[in-house]
Amino acid sequence: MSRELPTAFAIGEALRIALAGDPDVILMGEDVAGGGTRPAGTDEAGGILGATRGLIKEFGPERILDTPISEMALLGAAVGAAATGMRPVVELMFMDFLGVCFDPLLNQAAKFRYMFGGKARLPLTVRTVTGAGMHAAAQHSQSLYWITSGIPGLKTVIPSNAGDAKGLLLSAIRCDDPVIFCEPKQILFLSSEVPEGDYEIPIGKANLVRQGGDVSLVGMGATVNIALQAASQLAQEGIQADVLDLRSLQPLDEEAILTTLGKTGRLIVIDEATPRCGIASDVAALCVDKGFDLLNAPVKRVTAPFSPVPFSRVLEEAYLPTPQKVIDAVHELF
Amino acid sequence: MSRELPTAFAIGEALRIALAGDPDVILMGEDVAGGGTRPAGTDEAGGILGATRGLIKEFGPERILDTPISEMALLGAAVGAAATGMRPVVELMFMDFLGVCFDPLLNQAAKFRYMFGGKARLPLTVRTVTGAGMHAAAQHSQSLYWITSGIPGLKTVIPSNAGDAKGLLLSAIRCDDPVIFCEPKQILFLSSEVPEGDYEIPIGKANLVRQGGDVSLVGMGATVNIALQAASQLAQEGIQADVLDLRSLQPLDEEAILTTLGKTGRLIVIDEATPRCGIASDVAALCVDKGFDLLNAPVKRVTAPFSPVPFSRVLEEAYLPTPQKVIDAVHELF
Amino acid sequence: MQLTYERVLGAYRTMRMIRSFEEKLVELVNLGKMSGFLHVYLGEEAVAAGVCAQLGEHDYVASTHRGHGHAIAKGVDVRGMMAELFGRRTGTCKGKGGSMHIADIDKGMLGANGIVGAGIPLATGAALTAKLKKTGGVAVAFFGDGASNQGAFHESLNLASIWKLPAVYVVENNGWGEFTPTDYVVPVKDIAERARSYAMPALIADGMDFFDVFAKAGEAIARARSGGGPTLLECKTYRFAGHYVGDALAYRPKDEAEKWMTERDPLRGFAERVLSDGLLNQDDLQRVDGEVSRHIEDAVKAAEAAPFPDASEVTTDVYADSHRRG
Amino acid sequence: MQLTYERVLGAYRTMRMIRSFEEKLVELVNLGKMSGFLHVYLGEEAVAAGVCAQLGEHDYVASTHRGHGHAIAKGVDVRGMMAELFGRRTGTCKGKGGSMHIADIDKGMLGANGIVGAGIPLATGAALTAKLKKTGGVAVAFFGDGASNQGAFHESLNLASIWKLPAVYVVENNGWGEFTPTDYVVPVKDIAERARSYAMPALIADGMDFFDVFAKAGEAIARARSGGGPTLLECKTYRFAGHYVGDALAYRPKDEAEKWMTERDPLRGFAERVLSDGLLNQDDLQRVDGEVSRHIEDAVKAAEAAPFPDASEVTTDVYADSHRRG
Ligand SMILES: Cc1ncc(C[n+]2csc(CCOP(=O)(O)OP(=O)(O)O)c2C)c(N)n1
Ligand SMILES: Cc1ncc(C[n+]2csc(CCOP(=O)(O)OP(=O)(O)O)c2C)c(N)n1
Ligand SMILES: [Mg+2]
Ligand SMILES: [Mg+2]
Repeated sequence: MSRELPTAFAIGEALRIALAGDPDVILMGEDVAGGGTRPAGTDEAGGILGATRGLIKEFGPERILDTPISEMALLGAAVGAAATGMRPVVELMFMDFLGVCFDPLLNQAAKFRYMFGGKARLPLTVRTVTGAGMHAAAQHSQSLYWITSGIPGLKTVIPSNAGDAKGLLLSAIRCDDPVIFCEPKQILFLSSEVPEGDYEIPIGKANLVRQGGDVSLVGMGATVNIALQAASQLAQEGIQADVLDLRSLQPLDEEAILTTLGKTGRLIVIDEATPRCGIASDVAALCVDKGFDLLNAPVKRVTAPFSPVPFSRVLEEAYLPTPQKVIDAVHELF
Repeated sequence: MSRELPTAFAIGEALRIALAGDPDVILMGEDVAGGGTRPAGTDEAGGILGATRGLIKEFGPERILDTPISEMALLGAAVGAAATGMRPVVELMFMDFLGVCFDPLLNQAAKFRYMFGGKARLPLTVRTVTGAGMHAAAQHSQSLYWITSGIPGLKTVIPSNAGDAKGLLLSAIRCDDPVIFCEPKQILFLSSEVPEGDYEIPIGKANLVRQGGDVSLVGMGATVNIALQAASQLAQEGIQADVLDLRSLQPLDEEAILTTLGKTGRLIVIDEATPRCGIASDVAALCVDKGFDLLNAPVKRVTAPFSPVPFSRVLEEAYLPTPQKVIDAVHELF
Repeated sequence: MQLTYERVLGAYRTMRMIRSFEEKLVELVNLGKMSGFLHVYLGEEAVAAGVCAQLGEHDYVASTHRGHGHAIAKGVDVRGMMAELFGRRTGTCKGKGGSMHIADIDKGMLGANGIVGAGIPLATGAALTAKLKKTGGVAVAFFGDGASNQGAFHESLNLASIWKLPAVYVVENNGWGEFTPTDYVVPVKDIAERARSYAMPALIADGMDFFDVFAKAGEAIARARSGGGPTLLECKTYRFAGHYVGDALAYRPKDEAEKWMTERDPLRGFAERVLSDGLLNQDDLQRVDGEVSRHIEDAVKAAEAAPFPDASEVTTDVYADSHRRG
Repeated sequence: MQLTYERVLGAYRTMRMIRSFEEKLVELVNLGKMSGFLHVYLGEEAVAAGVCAQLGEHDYVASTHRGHGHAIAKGVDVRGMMAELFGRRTGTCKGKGGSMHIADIDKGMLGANGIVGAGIPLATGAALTAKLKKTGGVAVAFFGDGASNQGAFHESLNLASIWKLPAVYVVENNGWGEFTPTDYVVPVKDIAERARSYAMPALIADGMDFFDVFAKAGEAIARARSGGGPTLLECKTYRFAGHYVGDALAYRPKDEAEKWMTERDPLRGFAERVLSDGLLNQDDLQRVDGEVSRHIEDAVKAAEAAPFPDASEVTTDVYADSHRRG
């Protein structure tokens, strides 16, 4: 029996399953229990966007922990707890807040295992909201997953729909490495099919969500829908597109990228992040290295411009990738 | 009359010229005045690596400011000072420490001008030591310039020798935008020619340091010397290499990259940083987009592996790019 | 600073402007005419008004996500702010900033800020400028009780103390940080106590009372101006509305809010006081109310009529790309 | 905890081991046989020894850039440490970590740390584990006076206080942070005062006196273990050597250092005390000195003879890539 849920609910469901199945799993973050870790019954909040609503009632204040607005201590303590036997899931409200708690990820979580000669396990998950689309402006709209993806020792995943969010989050929590789980604003309140029960989607594997043979559209998070919309329109002109959902940004599924490139010879990456030093460049660089012989055309990147995220609706629309921008890029290749 | 100086001295010289020429220029950082901003005469330190030694005597404790080990306040205050009329030059001892002071760069300095509709000027320079080569291990050896290069609103430069360090630093300090000035460990104590007096090297322009016609080697910071060494060896086999020193990582001199690619059709980027989401990927992505028709071979990236920086000398040697690794990559292209 | 008739009237105008401006915002959001992340300052007007009444042209303030009140009190043009919130090209930030980034550096307003605590080091830097350039200026950081748990608070107050900077740190203790009551996250009774860690003097003001804020801020600012260094000023206040516009407030005891709103409304308290002291009369107040209300209506009309930025502006204003020769 | 003969002897062995280990390191660096960024703990031995003498298997410590002393006191194998500093595969971290990253989580040592202040939240997290898993364990963060100006200090102590975590925060106030005297950057006399900001109890110990550290640490650790929450323990101590091995120490008054070294050497003080109290005799001390010195010599020989890691190991140990089914 299929059912549709908004992504935020699917995330809540994954958290519930992970908490029920493993006593070491705990949740930490601002207002994740509803504010002040108060007794069951006053959990109306559940994080600023409501993803953890209700969990305090089920799992109690020892496992669902409200924290002060002290992200450095929050992340640092989560790293310390993970290294000593817990399996913490941290809510970092918006990924932009990385600015105040970068060290525990950059220099601690990412490096413990290596620096300590393999003698550390860091089962830490950081859930964090990314991206633009809610007129939240420059400090609440960034897609900074390129930063965490670029740091050896971290893994970074990003779902494109509710069902994937559930399965990827379960994998992230159960992974013995630190995983950054991105929650794109544009999909958080979109509904899609979510299987019942416990299932995992492997980290490191991309998903071919549409089959075509003429051009490859590679997306991640919210841009997968954009790619799919572009693909439908392109189909009407007779251009059939493969659409690849990366799902995992680090590790990157190089094989899947090269496979679709091998079919089509033409590839476009669509990324909501800014263009420099991003996932889009990595995909393009992979194509021109290992995929050189497969290429029939330039690799195009449809990304945000190299600017902060603007507030005004009209500017934000101009800022984000759209199906039309993808279609225009495709036309350049034929 | 030509003279050679170690890069650290050239940096000191640039600072002295900038301070003498503009009363708004101030220096801030840990021990930059020698510890505790004490009266002239006790300036034996001058930062952990000595680059600012002697400046306190000349410019006094109002302009050379020792700070507590509070990088968040240091960077944040520098941003506030820059926005209100000063031209601060901050020493962030090692770039790895970005972890504790990322917000003032990511969300403040980089975005003020844009968020405020063009009504802010942020003449801030952050000098910071980057890279491996001193057995300083995972938390004191990172090349994190890919992070600052990827953030719209910041500029990032990296010299490859002492003379460039002086000219680039003078440009950085006089630039009305926030500039990250990287000081690669491997060149800090190498000497090279440094012109006398006041001169600037423009931000955003690469420098073709060697002319060849068969292959393009693109480097930055310490990898320029590696590229040059590789080029000499390749010349003995009859392969002539262009060597392009990027100098500026953001803005990136796309024209210079495409020009050398146009000459050779074959390009290799050499970067000391880790391979994901880096400058090397951006250069490769540029080649396969705007340079597609110029390409005769895959674009190869010679970078550090996707690992933290190891301590042991033997591992650190294996970690870093070397002339031999560049030569091997070139051989793959012919 | 003397509280002349003009100043008292000005203080009332400021508070009324903040109140009316934000009541209008709430209305506009509810009508679906405005969007974005909006945090209103309703109930806290006396803090911004009381502190900023002590400041002049060459003084700076750094603000928070809840920044409209500070901006208005520091003299930022209300029409520009309204246009900004409508995302128009005529806005204070050309529509690029929105509520959380309203700034006007020429007016000494260093910006609202979307990052909790981030304004604290910025004001510290502005105070450094004032000290080094000997402008006689002072810099004020406004921030919340929640922000006092950020590392930036600790580092900045320490730095300001050892450098004796002309800074005032105003913590607006409104009892809540988002959905969390302050007493869960701050284990000391008064945040003012935290000043001791930096050998810094502290003051506590009744943040619902313009006159008390004005007096205490005056003391702190005078100390800063005369080279006596920074002060931590705690203003005890209350957030009348939700954390953001749209917040259903289910987590907060209704009676707590009602008590504050009926007993401690800063505008009502101010009016009672000035009337009974004979500082202003009923006509004065009504005249201001009328002016403010027309001003806001005009601002809305002008904003709604103003053009949106052109899509091409998305990539402008990223860099100055200018250069100063040494 | 009772100071039995065994424990007193153990304490002396720990301090002597730290002293001899690091004197050897300085020698090796001067001979050009060892490299890297090395910070020695000489002079501060009583702090690590006094605190760790109160800890057991299930307790954790998080350390600093100056971490050899904490590692040795927490029972990390000295041969492994020596091999690590030589960059050998047999090192504690297989040669990947070096001085600033010596760690042995199984021994409760969460790592030296190259980032000032970074160990403080880590210990806070280890204390959270102890509390949630009810292990009866305690977590100790060691850090310097300089680190007490980091935001991580402020945020962590506050968090530990509101959660009543079994944590002890040991600030090693050695009068200097790199080349800067503490009194320039810390405007309060005692860093212990900063505990008030978190409603946390504080203690001050003479960090040159093992017995005082042992007693005060015992009080703090007992409080933590019994559910009484965290304590800030300030140990007044002194860094005998430079900030790093190779530091010419030109910035520091010579007489200041000489005074501490001649009057307050923690090993000499300890010896005098145990001899005069009859806790140990001269033979005991000499036996330990001899054992330690042989142990260090053996460790150096073994390290020098040990293989370097293979170049291929540069890319191993980045990820666990393992998975736990719920
Ligand atoms: C670093 C950071 N963490 C979290 C948030 C989300 N957030 C915005 S306002 C707020 C509450 C702030 O509380 P307080 O400082 O007391 O100010 P108030 O809202 O009460 O005025 C939070 C948690 C943020 N914007 N920045
Ligand atoms: C975040 C950060 N800033 C600066 C440094 C450079 N640094 C290493 S140790 C040190 C001094 C630390 O002083 P203190 O905390 O008093 O410890 P001590 O060295 O005296 O033991 C500094 C500035 C660093 N490693 N990390
Ligand atoms: Mg508050
Ligand atoms: Mg110290």
